[in-house]
Amino acid sequence: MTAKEGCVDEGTTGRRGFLALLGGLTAAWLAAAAWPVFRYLSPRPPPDPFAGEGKALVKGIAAAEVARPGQGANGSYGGRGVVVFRTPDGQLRAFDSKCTHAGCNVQFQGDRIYCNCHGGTYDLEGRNVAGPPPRPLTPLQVTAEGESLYVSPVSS
Amino acid sequence: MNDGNLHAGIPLPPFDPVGLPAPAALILGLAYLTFTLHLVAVNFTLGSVLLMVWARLRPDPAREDMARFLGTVAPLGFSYLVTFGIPPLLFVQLLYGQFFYSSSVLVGAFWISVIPLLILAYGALYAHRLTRDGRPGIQGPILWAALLGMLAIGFLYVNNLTLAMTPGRWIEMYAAHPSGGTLNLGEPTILPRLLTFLGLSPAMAGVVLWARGRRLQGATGREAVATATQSAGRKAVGIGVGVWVAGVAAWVATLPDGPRTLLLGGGTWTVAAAAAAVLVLAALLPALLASRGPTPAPAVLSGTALVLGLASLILVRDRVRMEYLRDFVALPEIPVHPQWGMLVLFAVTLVLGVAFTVFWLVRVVRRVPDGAAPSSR
Amino acid sequence: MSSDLSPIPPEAEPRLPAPGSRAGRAARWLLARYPVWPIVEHLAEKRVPRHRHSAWYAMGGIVLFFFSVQVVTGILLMVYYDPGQPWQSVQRIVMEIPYGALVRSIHHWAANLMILAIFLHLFSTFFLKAYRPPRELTWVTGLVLAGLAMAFGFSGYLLPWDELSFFATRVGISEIEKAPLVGGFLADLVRGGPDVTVATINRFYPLHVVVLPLLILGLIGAHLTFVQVQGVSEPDSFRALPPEQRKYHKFFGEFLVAEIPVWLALGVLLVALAALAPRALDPEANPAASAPEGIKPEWYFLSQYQALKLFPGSLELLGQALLGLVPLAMVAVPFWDRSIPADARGRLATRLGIAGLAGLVAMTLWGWLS
Amino acid sequence: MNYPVWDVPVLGAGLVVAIIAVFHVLVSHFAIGGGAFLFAAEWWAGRLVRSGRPEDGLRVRGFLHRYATFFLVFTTVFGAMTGVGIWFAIALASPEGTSLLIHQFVFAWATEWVVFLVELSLLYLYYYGWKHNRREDQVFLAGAYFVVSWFSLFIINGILSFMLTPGGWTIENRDLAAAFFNPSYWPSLVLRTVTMGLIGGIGGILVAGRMDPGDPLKARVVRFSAAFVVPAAFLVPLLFAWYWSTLPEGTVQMVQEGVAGLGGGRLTAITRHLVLAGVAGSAVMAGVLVAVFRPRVVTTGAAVALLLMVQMGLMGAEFFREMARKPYVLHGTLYSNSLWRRDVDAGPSVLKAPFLQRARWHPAVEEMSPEHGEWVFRLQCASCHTREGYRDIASRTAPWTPEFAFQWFETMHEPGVMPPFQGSAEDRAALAAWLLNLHGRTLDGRDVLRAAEKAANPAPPPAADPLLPREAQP
Repeated sequence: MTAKEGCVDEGTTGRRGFLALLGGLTAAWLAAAAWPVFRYLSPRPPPDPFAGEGKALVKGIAAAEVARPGQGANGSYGGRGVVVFRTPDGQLRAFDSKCTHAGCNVQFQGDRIYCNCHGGTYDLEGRNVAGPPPRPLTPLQVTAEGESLYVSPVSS
Repeated sequence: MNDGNLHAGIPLPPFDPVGLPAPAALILGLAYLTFTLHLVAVNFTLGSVLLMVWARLRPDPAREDMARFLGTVAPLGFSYLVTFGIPPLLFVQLLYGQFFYSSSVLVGAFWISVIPLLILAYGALYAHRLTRDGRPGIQGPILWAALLGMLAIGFLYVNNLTLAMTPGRWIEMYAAHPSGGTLNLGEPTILPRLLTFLGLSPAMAGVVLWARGRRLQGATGREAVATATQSAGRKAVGIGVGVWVAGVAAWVATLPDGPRTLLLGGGTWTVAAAAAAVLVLAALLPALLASRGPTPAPAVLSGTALVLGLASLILVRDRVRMEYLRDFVALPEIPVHPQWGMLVLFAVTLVLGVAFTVFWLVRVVRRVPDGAAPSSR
Repeated sequence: MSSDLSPIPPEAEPRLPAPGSRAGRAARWLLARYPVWPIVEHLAEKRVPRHRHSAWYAMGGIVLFFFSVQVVTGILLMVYYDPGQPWQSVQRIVMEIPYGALVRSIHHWAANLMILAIFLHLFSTFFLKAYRPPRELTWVTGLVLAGLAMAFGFSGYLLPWDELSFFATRVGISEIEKAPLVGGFLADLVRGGPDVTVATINRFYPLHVVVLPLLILGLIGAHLTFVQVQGVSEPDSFRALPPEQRKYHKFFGEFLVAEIPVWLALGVLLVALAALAPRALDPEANPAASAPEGIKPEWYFLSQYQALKLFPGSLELLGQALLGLVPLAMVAVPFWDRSIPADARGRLATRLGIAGLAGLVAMTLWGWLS
Repeated sequence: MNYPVWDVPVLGAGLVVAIIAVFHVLVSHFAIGGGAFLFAAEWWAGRLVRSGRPEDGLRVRGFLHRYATFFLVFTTVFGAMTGVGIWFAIALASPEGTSLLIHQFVFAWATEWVVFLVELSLLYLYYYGWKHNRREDQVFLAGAYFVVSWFSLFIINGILSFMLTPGGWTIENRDLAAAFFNPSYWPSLVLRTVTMGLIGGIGGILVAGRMDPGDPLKARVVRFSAAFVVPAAFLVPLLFAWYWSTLPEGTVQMVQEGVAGLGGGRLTAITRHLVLAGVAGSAVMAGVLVAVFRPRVVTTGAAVALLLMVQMGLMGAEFFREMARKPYVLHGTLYSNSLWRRDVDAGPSVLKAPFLQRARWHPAVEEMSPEHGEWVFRLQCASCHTREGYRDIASRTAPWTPEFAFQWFETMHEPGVMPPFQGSAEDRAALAAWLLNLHGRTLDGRDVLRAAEKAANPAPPPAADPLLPREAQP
């Protein structure tokens, strides 16, 4: 186009530069136009399980199942896993059962809380004492009301 | 006075809460001046189209030259007639909005069709100009489209503005046609009134042709065209004046008693009306008496008489409108909140703008050789 | 060391980018592994004749554009659509998901415009007589593609599970039911039972998002390959011209590039339509409720719907049979009207085509107004 | 309230205005941006001549004359006429609002008229003087035309932006300066100015589309025209952010809620039009890029497609600006249905007075008859809603019950997109009856009143929340 063109011309470099400029601007605009698609695809934040009266019902565990020391069970609250157990000295405890290592659900094993996936081990305080877990478990405030258990965030 | 409730059964809206930005008389004056210019442009453009139609009937070199000239200036005339139509419409809405807006809605469906008609007529004039060398075949239909379009617009204007002056008809019309699909056909003054506005159009275009013919006498080798152009122009002046006088007479005859006695009662306004007639008739004298000659002077004389005559008739018409509306509004009683600053700004812009334009007009026209139609190439 | 890399054909060398440049190296790397130069050359040769009717050549591309819009928006809708609770999930899309209403409306409008574009493509091909040998199969695959597009429309229409879609589907399937002998069985097969229920959705959904897409992609491939191999057909008027007066666009690089702005404009048009006339979601389908007033099939089924009304009662079967003949006749055309330039048959075909088009438009309008 | 309502079937008066305006916006912006283009191209041609390429200069001027012819006819015939058309249409759609604007701004308009007169004359002197004028005169005339025509924007922009953001103006103080240089005046002025440049350039590409692919000048012209798009591409986002910051928070909220939810597709119209403007903008960019990349294949079809993208983008932007005013025609002062805000502030004494006595534009009707309801609809709703067309009332009221409708009119203004209902319980009952009769019922106002009394608790059942148009209705 440049050579055979009988007209004056700032030369190819000028045109290349112009093309690059336009190309960049176009790319920016198209990116902006894709924003609705991004918003459409980006997921909504999950609901807060403690929304409302600040506590969540524990599903899958009846108070009776953790009545005696040494008893423990896995259940769920607001769609997340929880492990509830009664310590040898009779305290009722609850932790979010998601292992801090790879997200398996941990299990209460009398003297410890154990993760079957990679052998992550926590003591009954939820501290990570052996194996890969980098952090302690997330503790939860658990209260029994009649036959049903409720958990709420630990106020710290 | 501007409270609609005064008139039982007539839903006249109150005057706008903002009030007037300048004394009514001043606004009336501006409206009057610009409307006169508007009508001159209307008559010139419509006349040009009429004369082009006439020139097509039995084409000969002279008529083709006239048609070519008129065909070049008609689109310009049209765009100025629209442009000069804006301020009077603006000012009439300022003063008589209560009446104008109401009547416009009542005939809304037709009123809005003025816009497509404008585009049709204006577009047709350009199409006519741009196709004249390429496709002469379609020139006739295009011209007729322009002519009918312009006449329809004139009819719709008169229709709406007479309805604006007769609020008594409103409520029935609206109840029957809330979509505005109706016209104010019960009004006897419409056609005569249309003639008072448009009757002079052959004359207005005629004087221009006539002047051009006299200029052409200078150009060598075009004497035949020059002669034909002059006589055509002079005839057109005669015809226009005749139609107009008839129209005005019919208009006065069809007016309701109030306004009619105002015009025939022998007072100031009888004089004004008579003056209008006399001036327009005076335009005939140069057309009848003038001898051949290269100076456009007689045509200019005749044209001036026509414009002044038309101007005085518009003055009369303004007074007649007040007479129509005397029970509903008294302009002097409308609250005024003057915007002097804006008024000055407007005036200054007007003076500077016109001066600037005229300066360049002269500068450009000086380069155009005699007798050549202004052209784009 | 020996290698199985194939040499770059000499005739290719001058046409490739400079050996030094990145593009040049990439091109040679590929050509050494995939010796497709003859194909590349063939495609580069491909050209589109320039004449009064050239604009119609763009229709195919336009259909393809709308189809790709359908693929993208369709995938987006699948992200949130749930055949288990169809109406609720669509309501969630238009009510809760950001820009969900927009995506759904675009899917709706692109579907309709695609079918419209297919009609234009079909009739322009017909009247330019592009179906004549050697292009019979291009024509036939085109017809099947048109049928598939309609099937897309019919299956997708049910998925929102609102009043309109429910009754429209019920009526539509009942047409199948009227077919002799196998009708009832087929209808049950399609519905997954004696009536339209959520079970029907569980059949239409995979049909709409898996089966039909697979079929249509394959056929589009064939259709386009045929066109690429045989090149664009030239109307008789163009062939009649002396060679020096026959002007051409290059297909790639010229014709296609010039079409991009048109696609862009159509894309904007889709958003504009979605902005001005979003697709409404009617109340959830209630099999017990009375059908809403003025219910009608989508416009592209209206003509058949109206035509069948002409055959009341026992005649209905006849009507169906006649309607069934139409596609068969269309398939038959290229095997019957073969001569270039057009002969008596060709002219007759054109007249029949005009009659058919007029009938289609008339029936559709009639159905739309009645 | 004081004027008759122009009751346009199917379209509605508002859409009539929009149809004319959307087209006018394109042409009027072109009328100014094209001026800049003419000036720049004249200068370009002159530079070619001076730099010893007179033949190139002549060819550029050849193109320029094609551009000027298209420009002249397009802008004077369609631009000027549709401009008058908007004026006609708004006077029919909202006489009260038009009257107020004219009484407040008449001299601004008169001044703009002078500007327009000069602009027009300069264009004619430029075009009709083509053959005889000296080139430097042509350059000057083109430049002068551009400057003068830009001032017409300078003026009308004051009135346009005033309607959305009246700033310190009130119906009592009539403060012209505050009204004219209102909060959104400057951003929208600059925004429109850069948009004009863009449109002028697109016009250049359009005219170049008619040039023969073989003509070497074509590529140059296309690139020259495309350069006009760049400033807009850079500035429009920034300027819009500035403009956005000046909008009433009610508007901002409307747009945010419109992203999803509220109305699930109908009340989100304002947001959808904003998206439309953005998508169209990027499509235009892409189209121009293609044109610059392969200038020789820019056909008329491709160029027209480009122009249509611009048209639809402008449509989105202008619809956005218009809807941003909801429910007002003049923000904070006059509602879209010509109800004065001060009458609302005056309280029930005015607002709940029998409606047909305040609105005098109706024949005598029997109290609470369906006709009564229809006239309430016509005089109160028809300025925005049609029966079965654009923004139709039929589909929106499909799931309504008498007691619900009766109740809903009390609260319809609360979401802030509709004016409050004017009139007594009888008026509400009559309107409700007429609306339900659209769906095959045969009620009159008394039936509705009875139903309303029977419904002990008239709270709207969630089953039919009016804020959710029928998309959302279970």
